[in-house]
Amino acid sequence: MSQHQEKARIIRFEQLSEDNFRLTLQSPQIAAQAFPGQFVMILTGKGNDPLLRRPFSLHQASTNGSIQVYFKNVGRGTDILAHAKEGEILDVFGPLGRGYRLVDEKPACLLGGGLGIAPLLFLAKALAKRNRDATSDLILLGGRSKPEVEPLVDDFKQFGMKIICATDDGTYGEEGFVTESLDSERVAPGTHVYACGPEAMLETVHDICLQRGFGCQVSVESVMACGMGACLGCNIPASDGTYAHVCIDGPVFDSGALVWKS
Amino acid sequence: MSQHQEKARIIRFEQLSEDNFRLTLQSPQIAAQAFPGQFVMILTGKGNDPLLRRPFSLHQASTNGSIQVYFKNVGRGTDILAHAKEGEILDVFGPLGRGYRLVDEKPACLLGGGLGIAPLLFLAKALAKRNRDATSDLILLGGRSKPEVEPLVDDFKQFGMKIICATDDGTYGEEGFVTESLDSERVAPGTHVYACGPEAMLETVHDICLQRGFGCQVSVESVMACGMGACLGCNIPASDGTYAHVCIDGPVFDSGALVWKS
Amino acid sequence: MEILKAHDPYPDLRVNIGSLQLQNPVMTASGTFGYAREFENLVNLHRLGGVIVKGISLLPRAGNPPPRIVETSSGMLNAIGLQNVGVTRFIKEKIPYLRGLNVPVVVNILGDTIEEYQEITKQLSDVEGIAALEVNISCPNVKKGGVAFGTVPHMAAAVTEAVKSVSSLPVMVKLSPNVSDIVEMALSVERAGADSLSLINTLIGMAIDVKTKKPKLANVIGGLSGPAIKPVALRMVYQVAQRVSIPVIGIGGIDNMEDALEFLIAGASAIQVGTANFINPRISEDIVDGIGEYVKDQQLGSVRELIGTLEVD
Amino acid sequence: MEILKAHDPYPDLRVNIGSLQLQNPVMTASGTFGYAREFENLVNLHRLGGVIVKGISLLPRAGNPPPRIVETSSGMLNAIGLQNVGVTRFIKEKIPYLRGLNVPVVVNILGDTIEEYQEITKQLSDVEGIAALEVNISCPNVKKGGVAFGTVPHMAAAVTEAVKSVSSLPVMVKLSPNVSDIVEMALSVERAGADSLSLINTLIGMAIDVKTKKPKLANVIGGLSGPAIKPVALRMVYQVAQRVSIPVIGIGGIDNMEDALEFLIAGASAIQVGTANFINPRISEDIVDGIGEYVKDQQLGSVRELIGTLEVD
Ligand SMILES: Cc1cc2nc3c(=O)[nH]c(=O)nc-3n(C[C@H](O)[C@H](O)[C@H](O)COP(=O)(O)OP(=O)(O)OC[C@H]3O[C@@H](n4cnc5c(N)ncnc54)[C@H](O)[C@@H]3O)c2cc1C
Ligand SMILES: Cc1cc2nc3c(=O)[nH]c(=O)nc-3n(C[C@H](O)[C@H](O)[C@H](O)COP(=O)(O)OP(=O)(O)OC[C@H]3O[C@@H](n4cnc5c(N)ncnc54)[C@H](O)[C@@H]3O)c2cc1C
Ligand SMILES: Cc1cc2nc3c(=O)[nH]c(=O)nc-3n(C[C@H](O)[C@H](O)[C@H](O)COP(=O)(O)O)c2cc1C
Ligand SMILES: Cc1cc2nc3c(=O)[nH]c(=O)nc-3n(C[C@H](O)[C@H](O)[C@H](O)COP(=O)(O)O)c2cc1C
Ligand code: FES
Ligand code: FES
Repeated sequence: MSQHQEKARIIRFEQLSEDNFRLTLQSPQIAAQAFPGQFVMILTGKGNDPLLRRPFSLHQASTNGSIQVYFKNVGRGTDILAHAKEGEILDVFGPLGRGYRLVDEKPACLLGGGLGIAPLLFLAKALAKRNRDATSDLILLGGRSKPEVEPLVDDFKQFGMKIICATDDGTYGEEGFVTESLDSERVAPGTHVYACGPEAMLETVHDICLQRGFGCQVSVESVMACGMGACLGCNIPASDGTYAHVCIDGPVFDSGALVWKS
Repeated sequence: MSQHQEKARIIRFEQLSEDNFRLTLQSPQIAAQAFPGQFVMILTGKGNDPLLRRPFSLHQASTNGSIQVYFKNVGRGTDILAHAKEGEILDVFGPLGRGYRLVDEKPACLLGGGLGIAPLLFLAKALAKRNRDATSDLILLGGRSKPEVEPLVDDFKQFGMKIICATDDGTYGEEGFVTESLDSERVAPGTHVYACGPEAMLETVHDICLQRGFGCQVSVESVMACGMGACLGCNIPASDGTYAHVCIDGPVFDSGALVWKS
Repeated sequence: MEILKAHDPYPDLRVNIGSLQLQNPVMTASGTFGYAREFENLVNLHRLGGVIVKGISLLPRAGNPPPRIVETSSGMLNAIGLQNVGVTRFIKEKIPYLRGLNVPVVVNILGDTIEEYQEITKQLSDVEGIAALEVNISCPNVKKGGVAFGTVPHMAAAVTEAVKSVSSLPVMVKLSPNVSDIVEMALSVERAGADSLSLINTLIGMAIDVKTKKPKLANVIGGLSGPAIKPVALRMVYQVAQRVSIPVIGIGGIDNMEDALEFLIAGASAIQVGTANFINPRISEDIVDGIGEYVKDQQLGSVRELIGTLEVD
Repeated sequence: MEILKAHDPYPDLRVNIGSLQLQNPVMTASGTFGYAREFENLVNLHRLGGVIVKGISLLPRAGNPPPRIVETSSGMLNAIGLQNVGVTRFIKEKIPYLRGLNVPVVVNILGDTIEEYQEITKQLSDVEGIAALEVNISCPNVKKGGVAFGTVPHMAAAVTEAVKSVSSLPVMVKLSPNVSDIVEMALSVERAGADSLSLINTLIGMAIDVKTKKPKLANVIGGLSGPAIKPVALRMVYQVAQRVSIPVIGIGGIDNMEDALEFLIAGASAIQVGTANFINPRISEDIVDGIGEYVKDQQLGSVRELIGTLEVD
């Protein structure tokens, strides 16, 4: 597995909701190596503000040489990206980290909360390509409100898996947390869960999976300087008492390998 | 004389040549107070890069509440301005400094080199409004090459003064330095010179004026942090042995008040 | 109107620097706000917590030749060379205007010898309209071969004692960050009788023009200020505030309301805004407003409840 | 191919750090380039002047809890806590790869006691593939109550002597900028036998999350690096280079070719690129190219003609 640093042209700019955006980048070398759950480091600005690159999950990587990132405008770096224009060039490197391990023999449940939906599209595509029994597969998409979920649903439909959506305020799909579905008979016994989302959600997912005997992989975040194992800045406590580093040991971990707060 | 800090909307963006730009800003409070030769401090970026404001001469200030700056893309700050869009808001304060003193009783020679042309348009307008004998007035505009001079000439024509242009490479107007005209019989005896341009040019202007007995005011530059006399960073040696400060004692000085290198 | 607003019981932004009472914790740093008048058109000066004027010496100083300033990444270097009108002209020309402001005026003083510090203090002590002195000890001690007063604890203490002994004005000693042990400096100055400490002054830095191979400052070296130095300033304020019992005033790279809050949480009783005044002349007033909103939002009884509240596990 | 290119007679970028010969003056700073292998896909490692690996201690260290890094204005704070695999595993797991690089590998070492420094030096001294040691003295001396070796001249000298006495490898001592007098530190270490000096390590800083009122680093304080600190680094390199006779290596905020040239002009014989590796992994190689172009453009006989050429009026 090798990484590449590319000057990637923005070939499509989409504003999916007030704060959420999607960029499609021409980045053939990264696209060719990418695996679901991996991420890229993007230089958002021209000067020193902000100084560091920003990590983004690969939302898509296409055989035509393009990659996508789906992001929310939360601060200086993402604000610059939210004002980018088609045709502009971004300095990107990747793919980085360990992505999702595909467990072909188990029913899959892809569970994303908020921006955690980002890596799941790429994952769904990869799973759909495998020669496996997909009848019990399930996609659970959650968010605070309609704009966090609705704009992405169509893209997931192409894979023919069952999709259940939920929003905290009930403005789209079911009302409530998406994790409630995970804790119901909708999810087949023996399912393997692939989750991404806020830490509190992942902790709930981990607990439910533990209870129900589901295998569970989670994609987690941490602040990052280098994204490639050089700065050692992205550590998180691992259940074996050592530290894992999100950028090289993750961002996807077996949920049992991590220490959960409560 | 009072200063104002305004959120000024860019109402017109003009690219006059490859590197030279002109912004028209809706800035009624500054426009109402402005005088030719004064300048404004513009915040070019959103974040900390670059950190400090950039000083720009008032190229125009209109009774309709707009001001203009004419600038060259030479670095980070001006590069950001060169990529600004109509409708965007710039944080500007001014008007700052001492402008040109209008010497009504003498023939006027406005002499600008390169970006030094910037303040002269506003000055020409102010002179044209005075009730004075303008028959011997003269405008001398110089630059390295055509794109530095030609795009501005039309604007100067409205005042009916005689205009002579020169470029170092002869691509527009006469070939040679614009200061050569100053040293010729084209300039009426007893003329008062109002100059702005690179330091070396201003020194030549000063020398010629001294020789020919012309009064001479020059607008000079210096690095600036505050633009309003607070940081004391913009000093230049004055001929009385003290330091003058470009932002409050200038940027326009009687050329005899300054120390010239050679 | 504005003065009434400042005395509004809520939000209560008042802080005390020993005997010095401020209507809010936002002051302007020496050398970055001139003699306040420069800003009168752009800032409602009456809203400020206090104004610290440009450093004053016994005799007028012409300062360094140009160039005196250069921009750096998120910062700037200055080598003004302490240009100022001298204490006599300061009293005659600047004090009358400053006296008219409804905010405490703190006079920043400097000298090359202890005697100079003492003499200038004497001349300022009976002048009406001065709320306190801020002693800039980052100057080289000419008698001791140019080692800065601010880097040797006993020298800093000596200046502090000398100033205190000839004046009853509150004395704020301004610490230099260019030291191995800021706490040692602070303790030494506290023991010598300082009423409060302000920190940090600028870090010493340099820049080179690679085209000419000359320093970008005529003085070769200069003082680094601005957002670049904020982490160093905050660390020093935190370390000092934990160890001294006199009030600490935080300075260094404060650019917005959140920066100011960081310093208060770290233990500063007040803050000074420096370089940011150049970038946004209105910034001090904006920070006063911002802190007011914050105190309201957080339903604090007063801004004083914030001071030194850092939670360390 | 690339190696041939590096040995091209022109432009001549070779520099000497005492007995250590570098094909060009661009090294990568400790802790910012891992063990080099992390960058092999993105950088042609053979083009570098040298690689300094992450600091190694006698025993493995787990480092600090998260969060360990926080971005600041034009800089970053880190409190990695010197996480490393320890010298034994380093020799076993990392050296074989590093040995395969055609560039000098410098091992950055650290300890809590002089004995630790000495022991690790011994273990590294006979290992093939190590070109030099860089001694990080910014660590707290546990025997002396946690005062950093790097802030007290005689303690820095003691570490230097101890390391030198047990090894014939060239020893580069890396100075901390958190001192009152960097020249005094440099002279002390030079007298103690250091073969070269590298500076600066990080400035100590801090940041606070105003929402939680907690420090942004679990360790509370951390080391500030990046463009923000460049002016301080350059000033210290200039001051030190003027006073010592051993080679000086410049570090601190180097972000591009011009920054590197500034340090060379100030008197550094070589430079190290740190934080910038995170922002642009290819930056060191780009700087090598840039300096090459510059040497050609300026028609210099070699890059060595640049070193210490600052013109001060
Ligand atoms: C492996 C990985 C993959 C990621 N994938 C995505 C993705 O696909 N889409 C997406 O929108 N975001 C993703 N993130 C988060 C994204 O990196 C941050 O939102 C981004 O760095 C914020 O930068 P900023 O400059 O806009 O915000 P800043 O101005 O730096 O900070 C603004 C706010 O965002 C918070 N923040 C900053 N960095 C992070 C971070 N790394 N994680 C969480 N919060 C942060 C800050 O605490 C602050 O409150 C990912 C993060 C990691 C580590
Ligand atoms: C009173 C005054 C009025 C001015 N009026 C105009 C004007 O009307 N139009 C215009 O185009 N420019 C004008 N300038 C110059 C203008 O301020 C600079 O071009 C600008 O600050 C450069 O900013 P930057 O970030 O683009 O360049 P930087 O990235 O800061 O620097 C790029 C290059 O420009 C040089 N430079 C930086 N600042 C200045 C400066 N103040 N003067 C000269 N060179 C500088 C630097 O040395 C460097 O070589 C004026 C300057 C002053 C002091
Ligand atoms: C241009 C300039 C002039 C200064 N002059 C003085 C001075 O005369 N006396 C003093 O004690 N500090 C002086 N300072 C230091 C500031 O008061 C302040 O301590 C420092 O700039 C750090 O704060 P900042 O980062 O907010 O600017 C000066 C700073 C600047 C930028
Ligand atoms: C994440 C990180 C880890 C570091 N680890 C070490 C280290 O182990 N040993 C050391 O001597 N310096 C270490 N440093 C300091 C750098 O080598 C360098 O001296 C400093 O960052 C200044 O250079 P820069 O501004 O180019 O980053 C580290 C710096 C960073 C940012
Ligand atoms: S982000 Fe640098 S090691 Fe993970
Ligand atoms: S620019 Fe600050 S005093 Fe002139």
